[in-house]
Formats: sequence, structure tokens, C-alpha cells
Amino acid sequence: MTTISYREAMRAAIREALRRDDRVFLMGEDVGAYGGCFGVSLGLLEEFGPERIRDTPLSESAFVGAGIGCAIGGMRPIVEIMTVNFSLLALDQIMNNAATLLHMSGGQVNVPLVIRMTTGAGRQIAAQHSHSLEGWYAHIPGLRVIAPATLEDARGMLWTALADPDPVLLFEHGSLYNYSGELSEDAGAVDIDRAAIRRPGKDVSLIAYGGTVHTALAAAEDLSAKGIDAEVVDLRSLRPLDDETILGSIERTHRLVVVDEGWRSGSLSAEIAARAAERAFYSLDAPIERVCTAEVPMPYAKQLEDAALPQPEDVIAAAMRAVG
Amino acid sequence: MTTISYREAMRAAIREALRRDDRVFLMGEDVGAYGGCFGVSLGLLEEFGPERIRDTPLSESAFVGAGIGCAIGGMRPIVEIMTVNFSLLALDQIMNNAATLLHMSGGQVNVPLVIRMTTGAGRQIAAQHSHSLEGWYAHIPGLRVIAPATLEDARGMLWTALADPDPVLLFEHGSLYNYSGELSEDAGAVDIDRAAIRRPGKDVSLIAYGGTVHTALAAAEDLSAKGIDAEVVDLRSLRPLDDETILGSIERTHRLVVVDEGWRSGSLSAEIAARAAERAFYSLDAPIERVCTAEVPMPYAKQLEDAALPQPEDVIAAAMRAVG
Amino acid sequence: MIERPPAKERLELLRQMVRIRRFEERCVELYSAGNIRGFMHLCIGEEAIAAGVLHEVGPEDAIVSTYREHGHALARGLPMDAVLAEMYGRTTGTSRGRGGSMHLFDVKRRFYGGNAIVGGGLPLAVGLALATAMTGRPLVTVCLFGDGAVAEGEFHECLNLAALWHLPILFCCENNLYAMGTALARAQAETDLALRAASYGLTAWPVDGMDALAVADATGRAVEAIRGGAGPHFLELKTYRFRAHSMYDADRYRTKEEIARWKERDPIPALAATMRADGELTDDDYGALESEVDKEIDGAVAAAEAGPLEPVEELTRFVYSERS
Amino acid sequence: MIERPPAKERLELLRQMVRIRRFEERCVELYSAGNIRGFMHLCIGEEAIAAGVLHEVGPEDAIVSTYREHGHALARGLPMDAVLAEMYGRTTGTSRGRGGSMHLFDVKRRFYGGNAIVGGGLPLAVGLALATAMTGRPLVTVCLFGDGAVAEGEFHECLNLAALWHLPILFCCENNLYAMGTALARAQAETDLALRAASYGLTAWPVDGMDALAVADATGRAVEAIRGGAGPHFLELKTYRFRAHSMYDADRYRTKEEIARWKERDPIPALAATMRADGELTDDDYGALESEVDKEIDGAVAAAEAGPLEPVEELTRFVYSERS
Ligand SMILES: Cc1ncc(C[n+]2csc(CCOP(=O)(O)OP(=O)(O)O)c2C)c(N)n1
Ligand SMILES: Cc1ncc(C[n+]2csc(CCOP(=O)(O)OP(=O)(O)O)c2C)c(N)n1
Ligand SMILES: [Mg+2]
Ligand SMILES: [Mg+2]
Repeated sequence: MTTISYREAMRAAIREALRRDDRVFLMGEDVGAYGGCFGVSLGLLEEFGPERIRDTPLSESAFVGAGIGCAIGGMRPIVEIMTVNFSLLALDQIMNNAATLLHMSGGQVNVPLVIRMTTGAGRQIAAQHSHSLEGWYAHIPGLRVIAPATLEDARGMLWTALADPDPVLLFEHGSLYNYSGELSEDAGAVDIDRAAIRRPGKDVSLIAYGGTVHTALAAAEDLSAKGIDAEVVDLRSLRPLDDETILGSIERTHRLVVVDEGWRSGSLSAEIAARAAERAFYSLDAPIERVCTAEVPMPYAKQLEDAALPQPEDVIAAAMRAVG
Repeated sequence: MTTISYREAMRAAIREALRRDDRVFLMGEDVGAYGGCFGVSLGLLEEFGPERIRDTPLSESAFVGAGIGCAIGGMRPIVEIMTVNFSLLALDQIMNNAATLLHMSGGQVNVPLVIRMTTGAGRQIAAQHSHSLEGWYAHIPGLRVIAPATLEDARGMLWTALADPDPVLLFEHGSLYNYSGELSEDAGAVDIDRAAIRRPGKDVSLIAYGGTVHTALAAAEDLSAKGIDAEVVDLRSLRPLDDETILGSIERTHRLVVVDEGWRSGSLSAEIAARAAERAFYSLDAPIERVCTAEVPMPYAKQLEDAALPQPEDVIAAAMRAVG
Repeated sequence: MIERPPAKERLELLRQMVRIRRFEERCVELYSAGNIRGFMHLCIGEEAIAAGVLHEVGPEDAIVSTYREHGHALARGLPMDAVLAEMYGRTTGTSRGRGGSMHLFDVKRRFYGGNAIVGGGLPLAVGLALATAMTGRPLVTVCLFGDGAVAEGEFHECLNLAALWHLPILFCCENNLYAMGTALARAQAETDLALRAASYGLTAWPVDGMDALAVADATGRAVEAIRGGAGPHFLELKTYRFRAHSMYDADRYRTKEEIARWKERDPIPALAATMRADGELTDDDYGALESEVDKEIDGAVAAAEAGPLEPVEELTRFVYSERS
Repeated sequence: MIERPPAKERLELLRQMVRIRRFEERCVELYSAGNIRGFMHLCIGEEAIAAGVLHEVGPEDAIVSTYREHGHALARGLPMDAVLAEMYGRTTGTSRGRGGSMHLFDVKRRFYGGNAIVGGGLPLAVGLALATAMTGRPLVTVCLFGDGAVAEGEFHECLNLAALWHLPILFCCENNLYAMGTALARAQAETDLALRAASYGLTAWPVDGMDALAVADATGRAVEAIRGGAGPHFLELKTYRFRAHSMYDADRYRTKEEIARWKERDPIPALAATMRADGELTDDDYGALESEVDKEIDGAVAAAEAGPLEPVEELTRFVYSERS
């Protein structure tokens, strides 16, 4: 075992991919000389050179689209969009090309591309830098959307995503980069198909992903002190959703709380609630609860940002209502 | 009463707005000389001149953003994006500026802008021209999202939207332009706050909006022949949702079918299902049903497109399952 | 000075133009008969570009086109049967009926579509060029698009990227003076599009797009230079569409006189006359060419009509890759 | 030839620069102490631009800026108390604590932010200019942005639109040679940014951005011309930031020598020396100026610390307008 941060685990994953496959390269704003906006790619330029650690101009649409073209042309690009907030500038390329070309061409045009983006709030960087749009992206057929919440997943999801023949969006929560812990020396690729039960429990299912997994785990600790045994499900894959694990958990606990950093209306939490209400309806013993971000552009002031984001106390309160 | 098409009703609404308020102008690609991509603005250039019926280059981000700036500067622009598919190119401006400026400026910067877009499929124009993203836009705080389904609303929603101090997205379903019927000569502004019950019923609530209202109404006719009395709710406003009318209907019928032309996962239908499962849980007598568009980039071939879209038969089948 | 190409090549250019012209004329009939549906954009009048550009590229060079791509596809060697079957929505179509007129694909022939988002193909082409550059193969990517696309932000981002990275790409701008109903001078502050491209440091020049020989010559020179390492090139191909923008367009924005003037420059009779004057073409030759082409078209119609429809059970195939 | 401006104006330019410099130096301390949080970008070294540009605009001219806008805001006349209170997240801040350092607003002073999306302010500025043009008022909109923004598609769309519509707008590009860690020549194929702007038909020229008098002179001439109907102008203000991109940046991508060389051109001592040589400034004057400024800063710190925090109950205020 070795102590490692989420940032270092991501870097190790990128480094491994670059070593294993000549077709892999990393492209994005300031991935090279600057060392990556959040320091993820620090040192890689020195190791792999400017062709494979490729700085781009501020041109999100062009370099994301170029990543798509490059993937079609036989390469395996990892495109980094600094943060999901800026990805809106590339959304046409992501939806109308990356997600669409395979079907629209009758199965001919594969897009084996990985797009990494930082997501999430919590660092007082205000409205234009704090979006959590990963659940929103999960609306788009043709994409896979994944969100590593643990060190194992930060280390292991990238390679699996690169091996996927279709476009994968990988969301890293900005508040997790400094999160660290033990990781096995030989940690490597992990599946990106299944959700994981991070904490088994029998009284209520707390379904979360990315940053909110840690919120849910903190809440579960407190709930256990209150005698409530919460199960924490980490979605890992936001599209497709692993219905079996999600619905399985609900069928066991009969109570559902979804914890989602997206704005509530039309969030991924809504989809999970809807699936539960369609397909686990008779298992549910209480109204579904959702703990989401308040529907506001994220404010700068700390007390407002804290109030806007899902907090462990909010999860605890929701779980207690559900358990009734 | 006069016979009028949805297209003409929209045109009448634009004309009235231009006449009533000097600050109003229409801006977008081919709104002028061409007569509007779907003929909505035909003749307006001749009546109001090129300053107020303002053709733009193919620059979605710039002219939508310019609409925002113009609204801030005291005008009342109606910006037309030919179809929602192209709006992705302007999404940064819509989310990071239009929806955000008021809050981020502490209440100072109002954006009284109306953006009109055509949405929806059904005309065999394939994946890049057939998106239904209005429900997706309804995720964004700071926006209002409305969708006229009737002639009254096509005629009346625009003026109300223009009077709103905040940005409003108005979605016109491409398949409705030729829909026509009777409209009172003095039809005018309508509210944009409340959903409408288009057909009262007691056995099941069919909740729909825009193009799918007509699908739901057709289904309700058939259902009534089968002895099932369906209530059809037209959302009209997709953001904010009129919870009172929606939940009220469910509380009366105890059964919910949502009909939504968006892709199922993460669609507006999910939000409605989630709210029902949160707040009308004890009223529900059956699992919630959703009839949505299949999760595929829209194919060109007619039989595939038909199979992908919500059809009256799908609604009927869902309602019958719900009624059990 | 353009060297006079061998008679064989001139005949081939003429043959391709006639093929494209008569194919599209038949498409108009088939559209009226309801066999082809959706949006259809014809290149009648602009055939010299398809014939001339595609004549000069090698089988492994990559092509990226737009929704006005019948001519490009045919000249690239996509079988007419498959092209027409696509427009009929059959499984024998280039895209198994999922794409239609705007989305012809043939990966074996490195024809990457058929893109209906104006400007949307440019980033793909940049990426394809980057892929060949990174793998060190002496291939060229040809990106075709219209004058309207020049106003889009993606144009700017892509030309900068291509120049900055010295990519092996040929931008072919089909300047037909209109983007739908918007005349060039009402969309672009700088109407000299070759000059606009040169401002990024690309080698760029205007070409008479009504002269297949001039187009072929210019393309040949550009492709050779690019293959030799001279970096990105840009051709402004000055042309005109003889018909409306699409089958829906009433063509209100151009005068009859203007259209008539351009028809005098029809590229087909022009080349035929030159060849006749040079003793390379007799009336019999031309008659034989036409009937050979008509036979091919008749065959394509028969094949399209006989092509099977995709069963609706296959709707969701190709949203994601099929795993082996 | 720059006419020598009256001593009073030169003193005012010096005063603004010193004010901005010392304010930001204090901000660094306050950031280290944790009183200011989130992202903070300083303009230390670039003050001549803020002082010079804003000196030349009238109170009704509109200003659009970026996240590096402390200097612009102060020079525009936003009270220092409100600016600092914003960075403290207090209700007394320019944006009631919702914006922070990157989102200063003051609609009364027509200061429209503070935009943290690179290039995101340009369309707004175009729209503000369009609004003044449509209402026939002789006002100018000034849009400030960095060299990095020039690569974004929005830059292209907006310059074209401004030129095409002959709008009363002044684009001020602060070319500090870097976009985060990316040097100009690694982002732009054409590094002469004035030439790039001129290619759209704007009147454009480079200015020594380290010389407040040159900046004021150029701005004054441009504003006068625009007000007189000469259409959009563009100034490339050549400058350098003495500090890292933001408080998070380790500044690995520039050499110490380069930074030292530019510091020799510090605009504050430069102007002070000129004024001294011309007998317009004594050491006492300068000392008085500094202590006056320091008093203002001390007052602002005290006011910021005393400013109230927005109660969390007010979180959702200003997402939509308050109706009266
Ligand atoms: C991003 C985008 N905006 C608008 C449209 C609608 N549209 C389709 S073709 C077209 C005109 C394009 O003109 P040009 O690039 O000159 O090509 P041409 O049709 O003349 O060949 C427009 C506005 C679109 N398809 N994509
Ligand atoms: C669209 C977008 N992409 C990326 C970023 C991240 N980012 C913030 S500032 C910056 C550099 C901008 O450089 P420049 O325009 O030269 O302004 P400067 O910081 O030098 O003043 C980048 C890449 C962003 N804020 N917005
Ligand atoms: Mg054109
Ligand atoms: Mg810069």
C-alpha cells in the first residue's frame, strides 16, 4: 500500500495510459507547461514531450472536436476541458458529433475518445466556475459518463474508458483532488459498468456519486450513531445507470435518498427517483427524498455556498424523514 | 373567430409586439429576406425594416450574447435560434450569462430577453435536426422555459414573455407550424405561469407539453372509447413547473403517465415523476409511467423515427398499465 | 498557367459533373414523389467543385463534408446505389437509412460525412489531420464547407489551430454567395474569404469554382504542397447554386436576373465546349456519357426501391458499439 | 505625436495606478489571511491600462470586463469599499457577496462585470453597443479582455458582427503575452493581434500598455472617433503581469529574467519619473498620494470587515427578478 492523493492517482492513470499505448495523448488548455490547471498533469510534459502532452489555445469547440476527429482517425486522445463550466462552448461537438456519429453513420464511425473535466463547487469560485453538469450530460445517448469518487476509481477508470470504443466523459470533482489515502501499489484498471455499495446498510439507500459519495458516507456515520443503518451506493457510472444495483438496494431498504450536487430540477437525482417510482414502486415504503444543490447560480460567499450545497446534515434529515 | 395556423399565430404575436413596443426587435439567422427558416417571420421585414427584423450571420454565440447585452442595455430583443439543435453553440451565453447575471450581480443586471427556437422531430430530418432539448434547458435556474401547444398560446405567450424581466426561452414545435384552427379575433396575451387542463378526466393523468399535448389528446380520445377517462395536463411552463396543477391532477386520478419528446433518461418527465414520488407518493396507486423518445440520435428512416417518438399507442398502453 | 490535362482526365471531370447533375435532377423528382424526404440540399451549378476537388485526392486522404454533399460523395466514389438507398432510408444506404440526404458516410473510403451543423465538420477535419500528422503518414484531409460557415466561431478556432500546428489539411470553401437567404456581404465584414484565411497564415487563394479544370488544378497544387509538408491551405471556390437552398426554400432573396447570369456560366456546358473545341468530345461521346449515367441512375433507383427497411427492433443499434 | 496632457490629468493617472497597485498588494495579504477566497487574479504591472482606458470614457459609456477586473472597477469609480466588501463576500459588496473577486458589477456606473468565461463578455458588449446604436445615443461600449480570448470563436463572431453592423464599440485587448501558462506564440498563429483585428475591417493599432499616457491618448482618440460614427475600434495594449495568473499559479512557465526585464518597465515609476522630470511631482506629492491611497484602503478594509453577511435565507433571492 502507498499513500496517494486523488490528483496523483489521476496522474498515475494518465501516465500509465501514455506508456501503454502510443496512440494515447493528452490535449487541453495548459496541460503542459503550466502543469494542468489543477496540477493533475504536472511533470508529464517533461516525460512525454509536447506532442503527447499537447497544450491548446483557448478554443474549446475546436480542440474537443479535434479530439473527436483524432479518435476517428485512429488515435486515443484524452481531451481535458479545464472545468465543466467551459465545456458548454464545446457542447455542439460533444452532442452533435461525438455522441451521434456512430448511429448516424449506421455503425461506421466510432469515436473512442475520453474527455476529462473538473466539476463541482465548494471552493468559493462562484457561479461561472461551480457548475455540476455531469448529471445533465448523462441525458445524452451515445455518451458514457463516469465519475470516480475513490482513489481506486481515480486510478483505474481512465484505462477502461480509453479501451471503450465510444466517447466517455470522465468527471473529476475539484474538491477531491487533495483527498488522499492508501492505495494498493498494483492498483489498475477497474470496470466502469457497475455501481458500488460503499457501505452496506439495511434501513435506507443513500445514492450518490463523485463528491457527494463522501457527503453520504459522512451522513451514514452519523445516522448509525442514531441507530439508522444507511446503505451508500456510489453510482460510478452516470450513463448508463446500473439499474440492478440501484434498484436492488432500494428493494432491500425500501427507502431512497438521492444525493446529487446538480441543481434539483431535471437532475440525475430525478432520473433515479423516476426509475424507482416506475420499477421499484411497490418496494418503496416512503416518499423519495432528494438532496440536491439549491437552484441558484452558485454564490461566492461561504455561508451562501455552504447553504446551496448538499451537506451531511441535509442527508441526515432526509434519511430520518424517509425512515420516518 | 378566425381560422389561423400556429405559424400565423406566432407571426401575429411578433407583429403585435413590434407594434406595441419600440424596444422590441427580432434578430436571428434569415428572419428577414428569407422570411424565417419556417416562414414565421414572412413579411415582417417589409413591414418593419432591417433594423428591427435583423438578419444575423451564422454566429449563434455572438448574436444570442448580443441579445443578452441588448436586453441589459434597455432593448427588448426577440432572438430566434433557427432550431434548438444549433442552440448548443450559444449555450455558454445562455447558461453563464443570461441565466446567471442577475444573481451573480446581486440583483443588478436584469436580462429581459426572449429566445425563440424550433424544437422537436417528426419530419425525417435526422439526428442533428431533431433534438427536443427544452426539458433539458428547464434544468437551468434563472431561465423561464415555455412551450405553446395551442393556437391561443402561440398567439399569447410571447407578449407575456417579453414583459417578463428575466430571460425566457420559448419553444415552438416544428410539427405544429401547420396546425390550424379557430382563434378568437381578439386573442392576446396569456399567462405563462400555470399549466392547463386540456381535457379533464378522473382515471389517469397524462402530463404533456408542446407537441406531445396533441399525442396525449389523441390517446385520451381512444382511451375514452375503452372506458378510461384520461385527464390531459399541458404544462405550458417547463420552468418553473406549476406543481399545484400537476400534483392536483395526480391527487385526483392517482395515476400518472408523463409524455415527453425528450430522451427518457434525465428528461423533464423524470423531474415530474420525481416530484410525484416525493410529494404525491401516498396518492399514487400504480407505478409511474413515462412515454418518451427512445434514447437514440433520431434516425432518418420513417419507420425508425416513428418508432423512436412517443405515439398515441404508446400512451394508451402506458395508461392501461397504470389503470391496471 | 494551367497546363492542359490529358483528355482522359477532362472526360472524367465532365463525366462526374454530368453524373452529379443528372443524379440530383432525378432526386428532385423522387422528392416530389415522396420517395426522398426530410431536408435535401442540391449542388446543381456547383458540380465543378465536387468533380475537381475529389479528382485530386488519394484513396487514403480523408474527406469531411456538409449536408450539401451528394456531389462530394459521388465524386469520392461512394456507390450511387448506396447514396440513393440512404435517401430512401434503406439498410442498403450508406448509413443504413439512419442518416438520409444530409448524412452520407463511408469509412472505407474515408468519407466522414455529411454534417448538418454549419461549421461542425471543421473541428473533425482538424482532428483527422492531426491524427495523420501524429502517425507520420503523408495524407491530406480535405474539409468542404460553405461561405456561411466562415462566420461561425469554429471556423476561426479551426483555422488558427491548423495554422498553429501546421496540419496537413485543405480547407475548401464553396462560396456560393449565400447562406440560405443571407448574401455574403450581409454576413461577413470581410467578403474576400481567401484573404480572411490568409490572415491566419494559411496559403489561400480564390479559384473559379465554375471551372472544373481550374478547381482540379488548384486542388492538385494545394494537395501536393500539403503532402510535401507546406502546412494548411485554403481554397475559396467561387460558385453559385442554381436552385434554392433546400426543397423548402422559395428563393425570395435572389433576382431572376442574377440566377440567369450565373447559369450562363454553367460548368458542364463550359467544359463540354472546351473539349469540343479541342476535339476531345463529339456529340456522340456526350450522348453516350449521358445514357451511361442515366443507366447508372436507373439502376440506383431500382436498387433503392428494392432495398430493405431496417426493422424497428434495430432502432437502438449503433447508439453504442457492439462488443465482440 | 502625443500632446502632453495637463498636469492634473497626469496626476490622476498616476493616482489611479498607485491606488490599484496598493489595493491589490493589500489584497494579497488579505488573501493569505483567508479574508478573500476563491479565485483572485491581479493586474499588478498592467495598471496603466485600467488607468488610461477608463480615464477616457464618459459616465454613460458601458464597460465590460473580465475576472481580472479590480483595476478596471476601481478606475471606473466603483467605491473601493464596495469592491473589497465583495471580495469579503459581504452584502455591502458590489454584488452582495454573490460574485467575489471575479464578478464586480455596478449598473449605475454602467460597469457590467466581471466575467469569468474567457471571451464571454464580448457578445454582451456587442449587444450593449447595439442597444445604444439602435436608440441613437452617442455612447461607446468598452470591452476589455486578454490575449487568450482572441483564440476563442466568440472573438471572431463578435469582431465580425461589430464591423458588419458598424457598432460603437472599443475592443481593448490586454495582451500580457500569456493565457495562464500558454505563451502567445503557442496559442495564436498570428501573434500581431492588432493585425488580426484589422482583418475584420476594424481600425486597430498596438499601444504601449506600460505607458498610461499612451494608453489614455490612444483610448481618447478611439473613443472620439467611435462617438463620431467611425465604427468599431480595437486597441492591442501590450503589457505584462508581474505576478502569477492567479493565487494558485506557481508561475513555472516564465523565466525570472523575463519577469525582471518587464518590471523595469513598471508603469508607475515610469510615469512618476516623467512627471518629476517635468516638474509636476515632488517626493512630497508622491508621499501624500500614497498615504491618501493607504487611508482609502484602510477604510475599505475596515468597512469590508464590518459589512454584514447575507443571511442564508436570502440564498435564492435574485435568481429571478422580484416583482413589484
Ligand atoms: C449551426 C447551424 N446554424 C444554422 C443552421 C441552419 N442552416 C443550414 S444551412 C445554412 C446556410 C449555410 O450556408 P453556407 O455555409 O454558405 O452553405 P450553403 O448552404 O450555401 O452550401 C443554415 C443557416 C445549421 N444547420 N447549423
Ligand atoms: C472559456 C474558458 N476557458 C478556460 C478558462 C480558464 N482560464 C481562465 S483565465 C485563462 C487564461 C486567459 O488568458 P487571457 O485571455 O490572456 O487573460 P489574462 O488572464 O492573461 O488576463 C484561462 C485559460 C476560462 N475561464 N474560460
Ligand atoms: Mg453558401
Ligand atoms: Mg493574457
